[in-house]
Formats: sequence, structure tokens, C-alpha cells
Amino acid sequence: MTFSQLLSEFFTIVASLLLAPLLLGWVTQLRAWLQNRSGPGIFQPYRILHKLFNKDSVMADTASSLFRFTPYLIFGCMLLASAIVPTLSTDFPLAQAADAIALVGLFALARIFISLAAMDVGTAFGTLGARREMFVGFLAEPALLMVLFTSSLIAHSTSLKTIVTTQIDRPFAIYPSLVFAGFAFILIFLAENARIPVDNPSTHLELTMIHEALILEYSGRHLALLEWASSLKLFAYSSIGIALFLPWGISTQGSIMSLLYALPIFILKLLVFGVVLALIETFSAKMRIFRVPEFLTIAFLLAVIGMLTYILLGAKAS
Amino acid sequence: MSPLFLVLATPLLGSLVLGIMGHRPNGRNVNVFFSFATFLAAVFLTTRIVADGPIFALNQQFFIDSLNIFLVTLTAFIGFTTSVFSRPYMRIEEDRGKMSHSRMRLYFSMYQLFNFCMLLALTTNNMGILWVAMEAATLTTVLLVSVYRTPASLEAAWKYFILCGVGIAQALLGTILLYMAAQKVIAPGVNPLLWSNLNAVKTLLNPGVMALAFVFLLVGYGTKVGLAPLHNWLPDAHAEGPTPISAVLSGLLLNVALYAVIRCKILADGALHNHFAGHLMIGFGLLSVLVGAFSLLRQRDIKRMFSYSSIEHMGIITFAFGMGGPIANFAGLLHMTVHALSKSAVFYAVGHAAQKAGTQIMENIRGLIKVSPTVGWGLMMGTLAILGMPPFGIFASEFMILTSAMHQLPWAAPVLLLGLAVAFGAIFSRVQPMVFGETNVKRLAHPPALLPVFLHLGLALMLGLYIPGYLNHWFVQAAAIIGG
Amino acid sequence: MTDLSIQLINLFASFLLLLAFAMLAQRRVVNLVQIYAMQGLTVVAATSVVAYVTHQNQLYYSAAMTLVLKVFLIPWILRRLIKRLDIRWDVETLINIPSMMLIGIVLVIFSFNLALPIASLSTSISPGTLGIALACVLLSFMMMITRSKALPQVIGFLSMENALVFAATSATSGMPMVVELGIALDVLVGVFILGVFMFQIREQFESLDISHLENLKEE
Amino acid sequence: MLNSQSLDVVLWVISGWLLIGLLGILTLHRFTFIARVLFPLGGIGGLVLAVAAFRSLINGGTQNRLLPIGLPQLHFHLSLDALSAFFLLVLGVAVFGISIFSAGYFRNSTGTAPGLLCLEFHFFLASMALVLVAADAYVFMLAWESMALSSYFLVTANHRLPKIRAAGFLYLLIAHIGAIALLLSFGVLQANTGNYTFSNMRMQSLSPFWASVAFLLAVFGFSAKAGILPLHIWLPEAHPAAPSPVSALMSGVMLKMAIYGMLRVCFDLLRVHIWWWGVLLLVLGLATALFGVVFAAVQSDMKRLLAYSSIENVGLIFAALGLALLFSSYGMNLIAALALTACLFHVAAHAIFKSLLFLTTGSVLHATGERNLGRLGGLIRFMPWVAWLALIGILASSGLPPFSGFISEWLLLQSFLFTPGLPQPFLNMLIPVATASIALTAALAGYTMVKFCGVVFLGQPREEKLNQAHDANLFEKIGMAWLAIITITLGLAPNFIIRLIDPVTRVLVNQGLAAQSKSNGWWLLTPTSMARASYGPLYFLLGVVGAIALAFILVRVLYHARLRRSAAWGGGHPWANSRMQDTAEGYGQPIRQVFEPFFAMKRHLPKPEDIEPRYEVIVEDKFWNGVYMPVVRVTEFVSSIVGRLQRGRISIYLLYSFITLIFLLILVPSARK
Repeated sequence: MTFSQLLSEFFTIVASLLLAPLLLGWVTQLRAWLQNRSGPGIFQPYRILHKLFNKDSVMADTASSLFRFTPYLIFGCMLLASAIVPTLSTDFPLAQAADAIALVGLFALARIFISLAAMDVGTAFGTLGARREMFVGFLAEPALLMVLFTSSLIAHSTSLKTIVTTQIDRPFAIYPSLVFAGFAFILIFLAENARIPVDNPSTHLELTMIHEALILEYSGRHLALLEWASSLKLFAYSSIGIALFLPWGISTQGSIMSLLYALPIFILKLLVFGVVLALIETFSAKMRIFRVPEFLTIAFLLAVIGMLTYILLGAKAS
Repeated sequence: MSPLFLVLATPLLGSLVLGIMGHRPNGRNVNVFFSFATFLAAVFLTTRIVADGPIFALNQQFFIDSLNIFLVTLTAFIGFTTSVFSRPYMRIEEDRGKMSHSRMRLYFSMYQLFNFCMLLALTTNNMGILWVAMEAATLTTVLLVSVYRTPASLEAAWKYFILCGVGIAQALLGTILLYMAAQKVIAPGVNPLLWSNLNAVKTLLNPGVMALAFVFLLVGYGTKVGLAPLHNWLPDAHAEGPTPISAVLSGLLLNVALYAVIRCKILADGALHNHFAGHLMIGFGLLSVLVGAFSLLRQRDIKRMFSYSSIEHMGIITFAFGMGGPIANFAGLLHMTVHALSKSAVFYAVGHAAQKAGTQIMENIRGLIKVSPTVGWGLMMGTLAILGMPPFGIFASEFMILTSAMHQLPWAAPVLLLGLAVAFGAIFSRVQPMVFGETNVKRLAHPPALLPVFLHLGLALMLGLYIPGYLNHWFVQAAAIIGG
Repeated sequence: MTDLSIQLINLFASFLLLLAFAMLAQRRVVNLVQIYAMQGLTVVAATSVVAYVTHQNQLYYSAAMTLVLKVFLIPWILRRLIKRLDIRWDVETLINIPSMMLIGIVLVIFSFNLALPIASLSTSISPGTLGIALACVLLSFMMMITRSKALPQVIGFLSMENALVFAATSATSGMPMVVELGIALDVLVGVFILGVFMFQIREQFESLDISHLENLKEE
Repeated sequence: MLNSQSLDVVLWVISGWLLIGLLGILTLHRFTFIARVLFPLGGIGGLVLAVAAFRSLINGGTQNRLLPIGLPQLHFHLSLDALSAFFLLVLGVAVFGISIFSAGYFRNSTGTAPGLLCLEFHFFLASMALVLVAADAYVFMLAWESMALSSYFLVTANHRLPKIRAAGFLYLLIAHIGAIALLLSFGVLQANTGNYTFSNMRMQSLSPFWASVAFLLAVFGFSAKAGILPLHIWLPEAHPAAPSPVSALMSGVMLKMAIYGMLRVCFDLLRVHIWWWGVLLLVLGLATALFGVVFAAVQSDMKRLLAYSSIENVGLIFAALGLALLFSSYGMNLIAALALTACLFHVAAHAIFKSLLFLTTGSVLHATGERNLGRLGGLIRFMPWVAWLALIGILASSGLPPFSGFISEWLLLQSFLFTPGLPQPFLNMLIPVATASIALTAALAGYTMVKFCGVVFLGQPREEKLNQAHDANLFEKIGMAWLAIITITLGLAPNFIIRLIDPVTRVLVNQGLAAQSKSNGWWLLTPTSMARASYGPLYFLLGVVGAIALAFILVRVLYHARLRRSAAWGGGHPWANSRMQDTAEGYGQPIRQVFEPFFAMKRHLPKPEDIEPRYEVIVEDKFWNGVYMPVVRVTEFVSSIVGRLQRGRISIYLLYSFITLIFLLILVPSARK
């Protein structure tokens, strides 16, 4: 474990901590512009976080210790998630700690805890949100795993590091399986990060809300942590997408120079990613909660077909 | 020769004494005494055999070899335990006015006579005497079955008499043919009806006659074994008679009849040099297993149910002997022994259970382990033993029979599987609610004799885990004699 | 001399078969008893002829025993039963007489074929009669099947016994004495028991019609 | 020398358990003695067993014994090899926790006398241990059936209820039929040598046909015990019916005996492997897993829920087993070893965490007298110990890092990702589907476990009486804590376990993973190569904990820790109460909707005119009506035909004998040839 590795690790963590709210702000801002509104500006998430941290946090009488502990755990999970995904460099210590499967497991851990916390207070909203969250999860999670497997089949490895490096080193080629996987990934992305058309982060409408219902009982610093965590989640997902589908530019050796060189490219990709997201969110309408299963089943099937096509073509080739 | 003489004389004397002395309150004790004496004599005999091998007696009219010694002992033992069991049982029946004094007298004296007939049939070397003894056993048991004089018991006895009588008649014809075949080959002056002599010359006997003879003998004695489709008398007779009689019928008489069949099979195999006899027995065996098992599903009367299970077990044993070979024969002999022990134990428990509930209809017998745990557990354990649950001995024999069937007759294994599975479901689904659950019946007037039940089950358990050396020795030798 | 005796035995044998058919065809109980007695007589005759030819004294004893038992004693008992139980009515068969006859003939042919290959082995002086004995057994078996009353069934049973004794005589010229004795004893006891039974059945069911004895069965 | 003793130790422990049982029956009603002395003694026995097994795993090698009991030609053959040792280890570790728990669990009031319970309980333990050391078919079957029998009596401990009796009957019936099938399978394996020892069976080389017959019979027999589709029907009835420690034993340990049997027969006794065997097991296992978890998600009885989740886990284990078989049939032994490792690891993991979960339900049952999820809730306030221990079990069983369930899942998926190496193209087609269904199963397991934990322990109490709920007593706490600790250890130090599994896989497919994982350091789980895949649970834990600590400290440093309590926000609804929480049924609703075709549902919807409107939905297993009922009907039909034989007419009976006689006489001529 060399110094440069540690440095790059630290660099990545700091980058993700800082960039995550920015990405959120960027997307919100874009949406505002696309809807002919003058948005709050891309630094709004920071202001919100600051405000929330300063407020007292109010907690329900019925809340147990689990409820208090959860926000920190969620935050930790999401931070770790964005730390083990190769964003700037592929050469960092935590890469060995967890591979693609562990990454999915990490998200699942966070999901289960947030749902438990939501059920802890024992209000109608909390349990409703928990149910919906788990319900979205049990279809999105395997789908994400499938997407990751599609590329790990190509790389003959489940470690994200190997996946990215093989992608970069290999001469450019279009994999039909990756196309399927890409579409599937976008759908999962929307569902997991509570974006339109699955969920609408900016409303509290009990008929439709999922994520907001989960954190309804939270306030103050706990809420702040959760919000930050969710923006980290968005960031982590985006970097997964980048790592899987357009990894070019990620430095494969951990020297400082290469990191500084990789950062702008990465930010550029993020900006583009935000644009795409904003466009999707603007042009699609929120769907009924009962339609969500179909939406996610499609994602799931797309991912499976992705794997199938890889094996079909691979089998033909061999 | 003296112990053998004792074994035969004691029950005969007993029946005379009990017949003459009429019914006294201590008649039941005298009965137990004579049975016990018989048992002691049998033990004495056994020790003699263990000491100095097979014996002949009364210029070869009687003989003891490995094939019948354990049956003699078993018969004497179960005869004794059953007499112990019938002490309180018949007393309660008497209190309930089902038995008059004269009938008690008849019951006890016939009980001894019946034991005598079975022991005679087991020990005789003469096929003719064997036949006579079987017929006599039938007659005595007819009287015992009808002892209640109720319409049902009379009907059962009548059917028993007619069907077995006819069957036995066929056996006589078979014996005559055997005699005829023997006369050809046996030197003058040698008695051609003695099994030992026949066994000596069995390879010379004419196949045609022997085939014919074996068919008649099989149908004849098979009727008494209760092989389907000759079994119809069995459930009636076993269900309607007094329970001790059901116990000895299922536990002993069937064995004796099967013993006769086996003796005949040995001769037939020797003469025919093919598996004709074996195949017939296999066919009868499988048919009996299936018929017994599927009839079990329709039973409401507890004793009827267990008599059908006897049919099923006789089927298994017949199948085993039909299959032949050292393992299968060994298993068959073991199964005969353990089935006799467990089934009589079950009938003891059933008897008390039925007396408690005042009915034999199973819907009305509930919660035995609540009102008297010993009877309840006795019934449960006995049932499990009968169903071939380890570590009871029947499991051991079924283990050997099934595994050897799987290779000698793979097509038969599924049939046995089906039969055993159905039998298990049928019996256990009925016994479970009788033993468990709630009830509101009261205790009995006289304490039930449960020693026999647990004695038998203990022995059955032992045979599942450990078989004494000499018994094993007998089984192996007997298996060799049966061959196949 | 022997050929005459052989003819005699064959004659008795065929007479026995005839009687078996007669029994099959007979409706009246009393006559059934008569026929049974005649059967016994025929057996006695055959036995004594064999005894005379083979000079086996024990066959005389068994003949005498048969005479006493099956010609006098048992028929007498049966007649008394009939009187006491007052059952002189005709016995309706379950299958009508002509068809029974036809089946009977088939059985006879069958048992002849069965006996033919082994008849040569018979140690008796007249091998041919084994088939007849067999046929008689089967015929009386059929009679037991087709009678719906207790007494005729018993008579069928007894006539089967007769046929067996005849078989013993004709096939092996007689079983050993001890066996004969045992058989005779069993038969006698059996008849007594049956007699007792019929009274009990009678008092329990007010009739000797076996169709009343059909209560023990599976639902 | 030292090594040769561990089998003796095992035998001593077995006889010790039998002795304890007999002591129990002697002191039938002396409750305190039985509960406080005998049961902990049994637990100690379990610990001793575990130590002995551990030692023989480390020392390796096989030990044999011959006891002079049993059939004369066939004395008891016993042997202890790596496979048995591993399962014995699992058994011992689980039993220690469960027995200690039982010491505090059993109350004097239960229907069966405590002494009797003690007898049955310890006979159950002894028979399970005996199954694992049996080295001939007779001992194996003996122990196998005794296991079924003793557990049957434990299941029907409270036999007053007809429902429990029915469950027990169904259980014993299916177990018995399965046992007969096993018997026949052994009959094939001994290949007519008349020698039933396993050593002899190993030497036989069967033709593919007979090998397949033996295999199929074995699969039937062992699936009947493991609850594989479609023979699972007894499991959700029997396991909940038993007292909770017994449910723990049955779900956690007894099911593994079936797995042990499968491994023994498939990899040890049958030397040849045919590829479709693996496919069969794989398909069966995956179908079972999916079926089990979907049904678990809609249960509203907490013990039934756990029972169904056991079905799911056993399904996963079967799938891993099938994969191993598939690989080894193509001679890819290293990957087969990987799959086997996944299988065995999950055996261990599931044994521990499922026992833990069942024990927690036991405590809940005692504290509240409720099994129905609809009437529980909020127990984390009244029984925090149980709640937090349950949480550990839940995280493990929903396969989350860094807990034990995740490791086996991870290994399983890894071995799946190797399958493209298989020579058969259409087998490769199978892989994505299989992987997808495993992923789906895992996700649904999470769903189910959140439901279990959330509805039982979190939220507000749904009933008044729950406010009097008390926490588990000392014995119960110790028992559960032990299992929880083991679960965490399994999750954090997988390499340690893999090093224990290594000798087993070496015995079965003479390949192992220990060397590989050693080379990359003990903290990293690397089945094959660093580049291929690696997982470091400790890193992982450190990462999460570090991040949490960081956040916590930063918040405290940069801001404040002020906290105000107030009533929960009811969404402006004035009469918010505990009844407004989601019920178990409500929680299962999405699953019911998505997997509609799986279920046979009976809904009762409230109507406007109902005085007291109620919503009720009963979910039933389609197999019951689809598979079992027809069999029952056919059997009854046949028996009705057979019943016609016995019509009471003596003439007809005579006719039967007559026809039989004639028929046989016609056969006679054939005998002369």
C-alpha cells in the first residue's frame, strides 16, 4: 500500500464528498432552466446542508436508538460506495476490499437500514415508504447486479478495478451486450436515485412519494446527513455508469499528475451525465406507483438479455 | 426326547385339567401356570438344542431343527405372555357380562389345546400329522373365535370354518399327492410321509406331481397364512374373537401355517429345479402386501385394521421366502419372529384401549396417553414397531428384504415401496389421534397387564440392535435349509 | 382277477363322479344327505376292493371306519339336524342347474388333463381314477360355492372329504393309519361343531340362510 | 494417536446424550433439575463434539470404528472423515447455543412432561450425530429414521391441537417415504454384493443407468428431508409447530443432514458423475429457493416465515451442490471446489443464523404469547437484547456484507461467473437465468427480513399486552449471543472457515481453496486470483465504521448535538395510532401482486355494508391441490376398489379360492419344463 495509493484514495473521497452535492445542484439547476425557471443555482445543496446542520434535530418519542444510528450508517455506506468505485484512478487500496457484488451489497445494506429506520417510528407514512423502497429495491438490486455481471463477464472478473482497466486497455469495440446493459442501467439509475419517472424528489405527495416518505421523520443534522448521503448515492451511481460504459480517461497508475489530469475529464463526464439526466427527467412524466414494477422488470430483463447476448455471441465466436 | 415330550404334553394336560375342573375363579391362574410350564419346557428344550444340535424323537415322528426350534420357543413364549395378558382382560370381559362361566371354561381349555396343536404342527416330522394338527388348530380357534356367541362372532367363525376347512382340504389333497410321489422313490420300510426322509430324496421326486402337490399345499396352507386372495376370513376372525385370541392368531397361527408352506417349498424346490414355487410365493406375497395396505385405508375397527396389517406383513415374509437366497431368507425368519412379538404386543395394547373406550371403533378412542400413558405409549411404540420404524427389529428385516429385492427383483421394489408407504399413512393417521389428543374416559376396574406389551417391545427392540449368537446361528442354518 | 377288480374300481369311480353331479343337481336337502351316504358307501366299496387286491389289512380298517362314520353316523346326525331345525325345503342354487352341469363337465375335462401326465406314477392298481377323484373335489368345491344355505354347504364340504379319501385310496392305495385316524377324527369333530353352530346361527338369525351372514364387510 | 481419539470422543458425546435423555425420563417431572442441569450438560456435550470435530479437521485423515452391535452380518461401521467432521462441527456449535437457550426456554406448563421432552431432544441430537459418523447403510438408515422419529415427537410436543397433530403426521409420512427411497438407493449402491458398508459401495462401479437410478432415489429421499420442491409441503407446517429450540434444530441443523447425505452419496459413494445430474439439482435448487422466498415474503406468522426462508436457503445450497456436480462431471475440479466451498459455507452460515432467528422468535413467543406478525410490534423497546441479536441474524440471512450470508452468496455467484468455461453451449444459456434468479432471491430475502424485523421489533406495539413484554432470561441471552458471535465471526473471518472447508473439498473433489486464499493474506477472500475477484470483509467493516466515525466526529465538531423529542408527525392526522402502521399482509401486498401466479389466494374484501369490515387474504400452496390431493384421491379410489373384495358373501370368497386354485393348476404345466 504505497503513499500514492493512499493519496489517490483520499483524493477520491474528498472529491466525491465535494462533488456529490454539486452534481445534485447542477441537475436541479438544469431542470429549472429546461422548465424556463431561474433555478436556485448549483450551490443550493450546500446551503441546505449547512442550514440543516445548524438546526436542532427533532425526534419522535417512539424512535429507538436504531433510528438515531441509521443516518450515520447510511452516510458511511454511501461514502464507502463512492470510494470503492474507480472514479479518478483505478489504483487505490479499497479496490481490493470490495468488488462489484460487494458494492451491490453495500447499497442493499443502506436500503435495509433506511427502511428499518422508517418503520421504527411506527407512523403510517414511514411503513408505507419502507415498503415501497424495499419493493423498488428487490427488483432494482438484482438488475444492477446483472448489469455489473455483463461487464464482468467481458473482463472475466468481478473486481471493478480489473473491469475498468480491461475496458481502457482493450481497443475500442462496441459490445451489443453493453448496449442492453447501458439501457438497463439508466432505468435502474432513475429508480434507485428516486428520480422522475419513478419518484419525485421535490414533492411530498403521499400517493407517490418513496424516498421522502422514508426520511419524513428526520430533521436537523440527521436529515442533513441523509440528504448528503442521497447526493453521494447519485454521485456513486454516476461514477459506476462512467466506470462501466465510458471509462476512458481514468488514470490506471496512481501518480498525482495523472490524477490531476483525470479530474477535469471526469467532471466533464459528470456534467454531460447531469444534462442527460435532466433531459430525461424533464421529458418524462411521473408514473403511477403500480406501474413501477413493470418499469423495473423491463430493466431487469434488459440486463439479463445483455448477459445472454454476450454468451450467445461469445459462444458463436468460440 | 423328554423336553420335547414335556413341551407337547403340558398344554394337552392343561386343556384336560381346565376342561374337567370347570370354571373356578383361579382357572385363569391355572391357565397361566400351564402356559408358563410349557414355556419353561420350551426353554429347556432350547438349551438342549443349543447344547447338542437337532434331535429326532419317537422313531423320527418328531424332530427339531434350526427351522422350527425358534418357532417353538416363540410360540411357547407368546402363549405364556398372552395367558398373562388374558388374566385381567377376560376378567373384565366377564364382569361386563360378555362371558358366562361355561364359556370361560371352554375358553381356557381350548386355549391350551390350541397351543398344543400349534406346537404339534411345529414339531412333527410327519406331513400327515402336520395336516391333522393344522386342521385341529383351525377347529379349536373356531370355537375360540365364536366364544362370545354374538351374531358377528358367529358369522366370523362360520366363515373362518368354511373357508379354512376347504383350504385345508386342498392341503390334504396336496399331501396325498406328495405321498404318491414319495412312494415311487423311497425305499420300502422307510416312512414316505416323514419330511426328513422326503428332504433326503427331494431331488428324485417327480416334478409333475410335485408341482401339482405344491399348488394344492400352497392354496391349502396359504389360506391359513391369509395370503390374498384367500384372506377374506382373516379380518373377520381376528376382529370378532377375544383380543388374546386375535393376538395369538396374528402372532402365532399365521407363522405356523407359513412354516408349513416353507417346508413344502423346500421339497418342491428340490424336485422342480426351477423357481416355480418361489415365483408363486412372490406373486402371492406382493398381492397380499398391496391388498393389505390398500384395505387398511378403509378401516374403522381397530382390531380389523391390525389384522389387515398382519396380511400385509405375511405378504412381505412370503415375498422374502419366495425370493430366496441367504439374506432374504434370514430377513424372512427375522421378520416372522419380530412381527409375532410386535403384533401381539399391539393387540394387547389395543385390547386394553378398546376396553377403556368400550368400543373398537377408532373414532371413539381418543387421548390414550392422557387417561393411561402406559397403554398409550404401548400402542404408539407397538404401532411404530409394526410400521418398520427403527430401531425395532422389523426395520432390520425390511431393510434386508428391500435392499436385496432392489437387485434381485427391481420391478418388485416399487410395489413394496407403495405398499409400505400406504400402510404407514393408513395406520399412523389413525393411531396418532387415538394416542394423542383429549379424552374423557375413565380408568379400568382391574389394572391392565402391560408387562407383556413392553416385554415384547423390548425384545423387538433388542432384535433390531443386537441378535444373539445362537439365534443368528439358527437363522443362518434355517436360511441354508430353505435355500432358494 | 385283478383286471376285474380294476374294472370294479373304475366302475365305483365313475359312480362317484355320477353322484357328484347328482349332488350338484339336487335341490332337496334330505336327498343330498342320501347322496352323501351313497358316496360314502361307494368309497367303502372301492377301498375294500383295493384292500382285497393289495392285501393291506389297514385298508379294511379305514373302510370300516368310513362305513361307520360316513354312511351311518354323519348322515344320521345330519338327518337329526334337519328334523330338529326343520329344514326340508328345497335349496335354491345361485346358478341354475343346467349351466352348473356345463361348468361341471368343463371341470371334469380339465382335471382329467391335469391327472393324465402323472397318472402313470400312481402306485395304486387303477391309475385312471386319480383324475376322477380330482374332478369330484372340484365339483364339490363348486357345489359349496353355489349353495346359499348352511347345511348344503356343509354337505358339499363333507363330500369333498369323501373325494379326498377316495383320492388317497386310488392314488396311493391308502394313507398310513395314523393319518387316516386323524383325518376321521377331525371330520367328526368338525361335523359336531357345525351342528352346534347351526343351532346358534339359527337362534341368532332365525334362519340358516347364509345371506344373513353378510354383515362383516368393508363399507 | 492423539488424532485417533476424536471419533471416540464423538461416540462418547453421543452416548452421553443418550444417557442424559434417560436421566430425563427417570426424573420425569423434576423440572428445575432437567432444565437447569441436563440441558446445559447437553450443550457442553455439543461444545466437546465441536472441539473433537475441529481437531480431526485440522489433523485430517479418516478414523474407523466397528461396534459389535447391529445385524450379525453387519455390525455398526462408524467412520469420521473431513466431511463428517465439518458437519459435526456445525452441529456441535449450533447445539451449544440451542441447548443453553433451551435451559431457559422450556416452561413447566407445556403439554409434554419435561423429562419426556429432554429424552426426545437428546435422542434427536444423538441420532443426528450418529447419521454423520455412520459408515454403513444400516447405521445410517437407523440413525436417519430415529432422527425423523424423535423430531416427530418433539413437533407433536403440544399434541392437544389437531393442527399440530396433522403437521406431525404429514412430516413423519413424507420422511418415512423418503427414507424408504434412500433404502432402495442403498440397495442399488451395494450392487448385490450383500455388503452394505460404504467402503464396499465406493468400490462398486455401477453402469450409468444404475448409477442414475441410485442418484435419483437419493435425490428423492434427501429432498424429502430437505424440503426441496415438491416435497417441501411438510416443512412450513412442522417447523413452526415445534417448540422454538426444536424448530431451530430442525431448520438450522436437521436440514443440513440431508445436504450431508447428498454430498456423501453424490461425491463419495457415486464415483461417476453425469452432467445432467448437476443440471437437475441446479434447477430444483433454484426453483425451491425462489419459491421459498416468495412464500416467505407473504407469510403473516413469524415462524412460518422463517420456515419458508429455510426452504429458500436449502434451495440455494442445493443449487451450489448441483453446480459443483456439474463442474466435476466435466473434470473442472478447482471450480467444483469453489462451488462446494460456497455450498458448505452456506451450510454453516445458515445453520447458525437460522437457529439464532428461531431462538429469538422463541423469546418473543414467551414474552408475548403471539406468533402472528399482525399482533406484534415495537418490541425493541421492551426486549432490546432479543431485538439487536435478531437484527444480526436478519442482516446475515438477507446476505448483506459484512455478514456471513453474504460470503456464501458471493462465493456462489463467483462460481457461477466461471460457468462460461463449460463445454456445452446451452448450459451457458442457463447461467444468466440462474444468476438472475439467485440475485432476485437474495433481494427478496432482504425484503422478507425487513418485514420480519420491522413488523416484530420496530414501530409501535399493535396490542396493549405487548407493553408487558419482558426481555429474554439469562440462559436465553447466552444461547442467542453465542450464535450471534459465531455469525459475526463467520462473516469477518471467512478464510478461517475456508481453511476448515479445504480438507472436505479435497476429500470430495481433491481440490481446495485454502492455498490460494492463504497466499493473498488472511484478511482478503480471494477464491482464485487477485485480479479475478477479492473481498475483504475487515477492510469493508473498517471502511464503513471509519466513514461513520468521521461523519459523527465532524458533525459534533463543526456543529452541535442538540436533540428535541416530540410526538411523531401524523401527517396532520389527529388520530394517528398504532393500528395505522403497515400490517404484515400490507407489507406482503406488492409481492402478492407481482407473483400472483405463484399463489392460490383466497381474499375476503370488506363490503360497504359490513358492520365491522375486515380485510383477509389467505395464501395457499398450489402444490397441495395440484400434486398431493390427486395422489390422495387416486389412493382412495384404489382402496375403494380393493374394499370390494370384502363384500361379506361367503360364496364369493369360496369363488376366489376356487379361481385361484384353477389359475394355479393351469400354471402347473409350465413348471414341468
